Amino acid sequence: MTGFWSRFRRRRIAMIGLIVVALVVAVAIAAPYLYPQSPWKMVQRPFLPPFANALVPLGTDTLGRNVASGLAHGAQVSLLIGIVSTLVALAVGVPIGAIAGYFGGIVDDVLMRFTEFFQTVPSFALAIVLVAIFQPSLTSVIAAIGVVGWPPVARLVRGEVLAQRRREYVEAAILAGQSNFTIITRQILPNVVSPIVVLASLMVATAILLESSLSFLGLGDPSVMSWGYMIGAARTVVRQAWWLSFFPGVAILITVLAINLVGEGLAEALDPRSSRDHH
Amino acid sequence: MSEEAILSVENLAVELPAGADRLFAVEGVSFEIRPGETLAIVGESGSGKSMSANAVMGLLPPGTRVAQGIAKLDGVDLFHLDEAGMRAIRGRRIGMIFQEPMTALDPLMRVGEQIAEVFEAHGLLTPAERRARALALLTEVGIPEPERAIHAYPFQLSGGQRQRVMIAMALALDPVLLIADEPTTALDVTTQAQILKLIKELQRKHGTAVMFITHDFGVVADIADRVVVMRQGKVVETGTAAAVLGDPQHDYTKALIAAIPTGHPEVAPPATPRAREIVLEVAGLTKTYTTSGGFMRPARVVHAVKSVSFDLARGETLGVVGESGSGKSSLGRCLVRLIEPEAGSIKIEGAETMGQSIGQMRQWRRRMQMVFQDPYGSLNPRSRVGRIVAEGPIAAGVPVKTAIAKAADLLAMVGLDASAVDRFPHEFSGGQRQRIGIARALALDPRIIIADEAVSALDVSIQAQVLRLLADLKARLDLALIFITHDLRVAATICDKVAVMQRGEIVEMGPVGQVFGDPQHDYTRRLIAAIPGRSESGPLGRVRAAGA
Amino acid sequence: MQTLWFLSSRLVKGILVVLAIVVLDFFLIHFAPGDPAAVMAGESGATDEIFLQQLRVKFGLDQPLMTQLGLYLWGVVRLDLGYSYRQQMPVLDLVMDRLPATLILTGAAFVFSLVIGVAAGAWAAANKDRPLDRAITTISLIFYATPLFWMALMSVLVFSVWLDWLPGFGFEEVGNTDNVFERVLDVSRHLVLPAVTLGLFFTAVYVRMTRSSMIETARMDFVKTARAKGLTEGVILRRHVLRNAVLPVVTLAGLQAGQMVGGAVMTETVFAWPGIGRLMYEALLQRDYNLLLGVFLVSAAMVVVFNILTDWVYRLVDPRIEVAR
Amino acid sequence: MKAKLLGTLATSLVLAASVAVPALAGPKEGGRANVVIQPEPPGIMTGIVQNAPAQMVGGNIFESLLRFDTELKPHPQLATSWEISPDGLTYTFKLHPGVKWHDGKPFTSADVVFSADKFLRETNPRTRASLAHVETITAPDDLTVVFKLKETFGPFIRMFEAGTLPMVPKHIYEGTDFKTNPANNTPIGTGPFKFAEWVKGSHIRLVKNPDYYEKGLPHLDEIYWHVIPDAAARSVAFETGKIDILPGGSVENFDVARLAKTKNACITDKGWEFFAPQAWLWFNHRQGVTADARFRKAVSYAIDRKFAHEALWNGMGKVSTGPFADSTAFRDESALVKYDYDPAKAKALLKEMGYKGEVIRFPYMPYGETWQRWAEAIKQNLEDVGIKVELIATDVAGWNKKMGDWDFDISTTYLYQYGDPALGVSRAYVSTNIAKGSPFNNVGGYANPEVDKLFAEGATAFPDSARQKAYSAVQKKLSEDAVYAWLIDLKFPTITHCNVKNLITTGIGVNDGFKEAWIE
Repeated sequence: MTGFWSRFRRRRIAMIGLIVVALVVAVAIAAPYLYPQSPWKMVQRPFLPPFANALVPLGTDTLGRNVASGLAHGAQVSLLIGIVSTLVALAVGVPIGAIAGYFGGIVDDVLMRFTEFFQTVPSFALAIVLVAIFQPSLTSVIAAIGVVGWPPVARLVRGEVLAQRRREYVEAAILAGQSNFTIITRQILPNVVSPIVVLASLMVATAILLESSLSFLGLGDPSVMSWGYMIGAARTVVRQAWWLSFFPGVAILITVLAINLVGEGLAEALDPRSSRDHH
Repeated sequence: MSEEAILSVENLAVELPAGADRLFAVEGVSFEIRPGETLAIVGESGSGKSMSANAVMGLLPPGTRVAQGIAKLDGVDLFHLDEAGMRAIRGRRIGMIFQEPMTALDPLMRVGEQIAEVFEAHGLLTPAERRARALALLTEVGIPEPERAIHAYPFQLSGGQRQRVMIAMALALDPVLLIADEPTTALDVTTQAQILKLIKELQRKHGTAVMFITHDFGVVADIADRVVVMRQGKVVETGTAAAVLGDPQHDYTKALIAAIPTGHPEVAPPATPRAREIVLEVAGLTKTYTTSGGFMRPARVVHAVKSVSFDLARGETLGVVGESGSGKSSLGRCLVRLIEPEAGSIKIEGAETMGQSIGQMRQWRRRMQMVFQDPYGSLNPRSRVGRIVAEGPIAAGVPVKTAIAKAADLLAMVGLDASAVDRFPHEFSGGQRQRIGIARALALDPRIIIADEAVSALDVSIQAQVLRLLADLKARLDLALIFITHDLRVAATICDKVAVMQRGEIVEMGPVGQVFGDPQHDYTRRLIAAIPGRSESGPLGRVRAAGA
Repeated sequence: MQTLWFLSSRLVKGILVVLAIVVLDFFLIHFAPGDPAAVMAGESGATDEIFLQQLRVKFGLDQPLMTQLGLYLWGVVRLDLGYSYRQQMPVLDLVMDRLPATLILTGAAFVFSLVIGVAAGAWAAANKDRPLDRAITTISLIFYATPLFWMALMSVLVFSVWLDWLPGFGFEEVGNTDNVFERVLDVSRHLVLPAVTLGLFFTAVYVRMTRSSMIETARMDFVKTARAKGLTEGVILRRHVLRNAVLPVVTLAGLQAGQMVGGAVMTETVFAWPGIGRLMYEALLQRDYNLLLGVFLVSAAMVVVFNILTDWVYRLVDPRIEVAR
Repeated sequence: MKAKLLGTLATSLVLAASVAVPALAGPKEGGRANVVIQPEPPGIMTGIVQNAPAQMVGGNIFESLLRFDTELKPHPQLATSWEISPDGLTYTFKLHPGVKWHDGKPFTSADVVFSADKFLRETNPRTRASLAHVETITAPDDLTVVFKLKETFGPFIRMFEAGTLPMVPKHIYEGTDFKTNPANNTPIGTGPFKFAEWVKGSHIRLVKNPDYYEKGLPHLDEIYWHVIPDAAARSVAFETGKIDILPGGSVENFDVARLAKTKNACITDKGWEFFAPQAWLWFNHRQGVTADARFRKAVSYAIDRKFAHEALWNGMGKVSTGPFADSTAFRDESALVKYDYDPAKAKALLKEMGYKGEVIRFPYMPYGETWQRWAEAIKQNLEDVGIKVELIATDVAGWNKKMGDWDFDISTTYLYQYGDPALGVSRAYVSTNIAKGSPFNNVGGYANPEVDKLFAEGATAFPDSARQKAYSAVQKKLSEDAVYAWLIDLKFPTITHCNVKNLITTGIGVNDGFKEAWIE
């Protein structure tokens, strides 16, 4: 683990990403203390430009709500949805991929057809349908992003498990009389964790993008302030109030960028090629 | 020493990137090669033999660099040439072939074009002439149907054919020096013999000097004029092949030569032959693979194991030999039912195991355990060694603590320190890992051990140690051993009986002396003939004859 | 023969996948709350139960679900995708009307992203760890992380509103000319912003993929062989590394086709591009079941066709596939 | 760009040539109007499709017997004159002679009888409801039609408007399935413009009817209705000059103020008098706290209508004070109990009734940005006085379903009042109009026999003074009960380039505005 950390730390750009992610997390956690009032609260006259009033440093929106407060509270939502939906995708994708890769044959065939099937449907369109059907809410958005997100996980896990499955330690475990479940969970999965972690980190970024797209189309939870919502709501006034779509857009861009940098840093630090340097 | 050396390397040092386990990959290495001569550079893995060759070619891996030394080719120091100068040398003055003929050819390009590229790289000939030369070269290296082969993609050729293409490419411009980096290691023994023969022939015909890098003293004996022995980046001994093999001066060389399997049984048969107590009886075992064609396309059937029958008694060692694809590994996996055979009978201690449920099978598997080939892949990198060894007993219901304590004992038995229990596999060397694998196989107190190429991935000195351990354990624990290997010398060293497999079938089976001494089947004879270093006229043969 | 076999087997597979998708979607969408009859009736601003019932009977909405599904499937087999309640037109006509626009948009975005992506990725790989590589990698990462709709919004603002270089919405200036050449020019001008916006994300994906694939391939043995022949780095890069490295990118590009149709929903909405992406969003909001299913079907079929084409290209580039199958 | 430049050059040459002729003071003939249509209508046969965009386009193709000006006074259209018998039961219309359908067939009284008695009775529920008062429709001769009523029905004359009672050709529809008749896609009317083409997702084109019976009309050669689904894109289109006319509701309210200030932009809120849309907040009277009048009053006090009127509606329209919209007949300001913005009163009322923080479900109307923003603002207003609100996002279908199933506590809505309380107001209040499945009847479930009786009186009383009495009483009762929270009497501004002249001339605005319009 220390080896991993020192390898990760060596990549400056990944460290910058990590620091930015840490900042976003800090803002998300601090949001209720920074802006104890609801971000929906109309606090000033509408369309106040940024840097004009110290109390609303980033200006106000169409209803006179504080943009800075919205950004801070939006960070919470974006991160929450990004992380939870990724967990949902992992919860679906990892078992399917592991079972397909481990058992192979007809089980693999069936599961992979099933996965392909989900991949053939344009995923964004599917997400729209799911959210619309279950009515926009935090739960339905998370579920929809998770549901469209799992096929790549399943494919990755299947591939990795398949590769591990061919290694002799798995045969040794079978000969030792271990059950399939034990072999998958105790022997194989720990060896597949690195690529899953890398993929998961990138999926968090993708999920944040997807959530913002859904909110932009008006398919977000109407009770939670999110960055995508802010841009969607500002779309029609983009010309008289550029800051309303600009700041949340930049917030998404920076967060997603930073998570990607961390993901890449993880990928390199966890790369078997670089971790094999002790022999 | 009358002739002028075409390549002379002096005091070469190659620096490794920071953080590696040593400062220099190669240090203070000097050697020279004269026209028409074959210089073998021998050493175990990590000895720096390939690094030296790559340094000469200017193809060192990224991060490493020549720190010191000169390499004079025709009086020009290669280490001081610029990139363009070096490019003019590569392919034209020095040709090179590599270990893996599969990956060394561009998979997307027809082999004819790949050969023609050599001429193109040096701006020679017209495209039509290049094609003609490529065809001539393919004919010269003995590829069947060269007119067709020229249009083939690498994947359509066999390993041996691919290596021939590589040789054709390397020799296309009649270089003065050919560097061959373990060119036969990935090949079957019969193919290896053919390739070695081809290199020799071409060398004679073109007068090329060959720098031959290998770990196999048998190959050295067959091909080398002079030998450089390397160890951990340094040259330990240099001399003519006859001198080095026949009268090694350095302890390391001596040890290496001593470790070569002699091809004679080392374990004396029990003084008093006792009644054979059959532990395993196999009859008509069959496994075929059908590549599904789908409708409209005929399915392809491969016989991995075809009506194999044999029996095995307590204390006996059965060697299963054959080239890759002969089905010997499939046989081993069928026996422990990692692969489900489709027909036949497997009786362990008289009880039929075929057709039994998975639960029942678990019981039988404890009687028959396996030692695997890959010292890296056969141990879970994320498990501690103690746990790896104890897994079988734990799965069988033994309390974890007890099982781990027993694992420590087993590890001691295979010659490892008790502290090994808490360490991870990557902290061990290849030989040590194989010992861990053996300890694991023993953990369930089996009657039968199947060793599948258990020493193939090991350096020769380590190989000898592991073989000795296996033989020792077998005798001590009164085990039956099935030893699967492609190396006939190894088989001859350790086995009582040997079965020769070809295309899934046992073509010949009998006591080792009988099979190897008086082979009946044509295939067996071919295999034996192809063993490197076997020829009685070679230096090793002479040594062996004298010593044995 | 091989080719014929390949095509027909892939086609059969593809059709099965598409049909399965239709069935799934059918149940998914019918699971949604909302009565299409109420939507239709709602448009008139006032309505009564008699009227609603009339509408339900008219469009078979009073039938059991399985019957509706059966009728629909039977229709699909006869290339009849049903009737859009809301638009009062056969679904197939509506979708086919809109399909060309989407094909033009996604096709342009696809070509743009693949060409630029592979070129830039290869360029970056050739200059690995130099400033140029860093610049390309950084820019592509930024595009990768930018929300598509935001990029669309900002590009309209900058290039259409502020700079007035390009039209910011629509397919063409309607009714301006009958001259084919002028029309093509006009459509192309309208195409630039949406296609580039849609393509940029995928460009970024291909840049990253090409770059890493190139670097990976450069480590392969056959590259060393090529060096041992005395080939120059440029030739090695183009002839050996790039060709091999492009294979996984092609595979990825095929898989991304589905994503691109999804992205088109966003792009078409912002740029008022009259394609099926927009049609789909409208249909969904109006609960126009048949239309929605039709768009789903067609876009899934598009993805399947894309996948088959990719495999086809892959077979052309990689000789190993032909025999291995 | 070049092609456009060349085109412009060519046009300006032509213009230069015509400048020599002295400019006329009257309307300029010819030219094309580029108009936005949003959303793309499902069809433009207004006898079948009644949604707003369909009416906007179809209003130029189909006509009714009368037109109504911005004061809602009737004017001749297909009827040259009309007569109401003193008992208010017989309506006799004289038709315009020499009127031809777009396919050349003559328009006669038989078409009127067919349209009213057969076609619209089947296809248009709103028309069907009004026609329930009709006993017989007869055609004594080719140019005379007589409607005989069963009882007096005050607003009956207002039916003869293009959107409610469009004339459809008998010779095309008789004996066919009206809904699937192929002519629905190539509509045939009597109006000043003829259908030319419809490229789905792109545009609808109408061309001048050269045989139009009103001499000298229309002035324009053609009308292009452009489908531009994105609101921001519609604004850009107007600014770049591609679009001349933005009908009400086609750009987001936030953009209206900005667009109004751009060069050559003219804005009007006229043309909505007939529809008189009113926005209010539904209360579900059936259950929970919303069944309590004190709670409803508290909500009515808590909502800052003035803020919404200014921030969301650019000050267009008027803040509502009661159930009758500003331009609806029989509105009586003096009868109303008024609820001004007063959070303190709201809090006091909540305290009095013992509101314990029950969460109010608010599936707001999903009709675009403004409505969502408004819902957010209302939620904030309510939370400021301590009411807990859960916003529920839906799409149009889901919302219709929720409202139709009465699955809500409060919700925003707006309905047209069609100038007369009997046509557009009573439907949301009378208990006979409580039925599951529709989002447009008495969704709140308010049931009061006294109110039912007063509305019934108001509809059938004769003459108008008798109606006024009943309606004043109703207004008093409804506002006392705070039945719903009336928000704003909406006006949707029409934005045009100022060289578009004479566009809005009647109470239904753009819906039949192109007949007399010209472009300078």
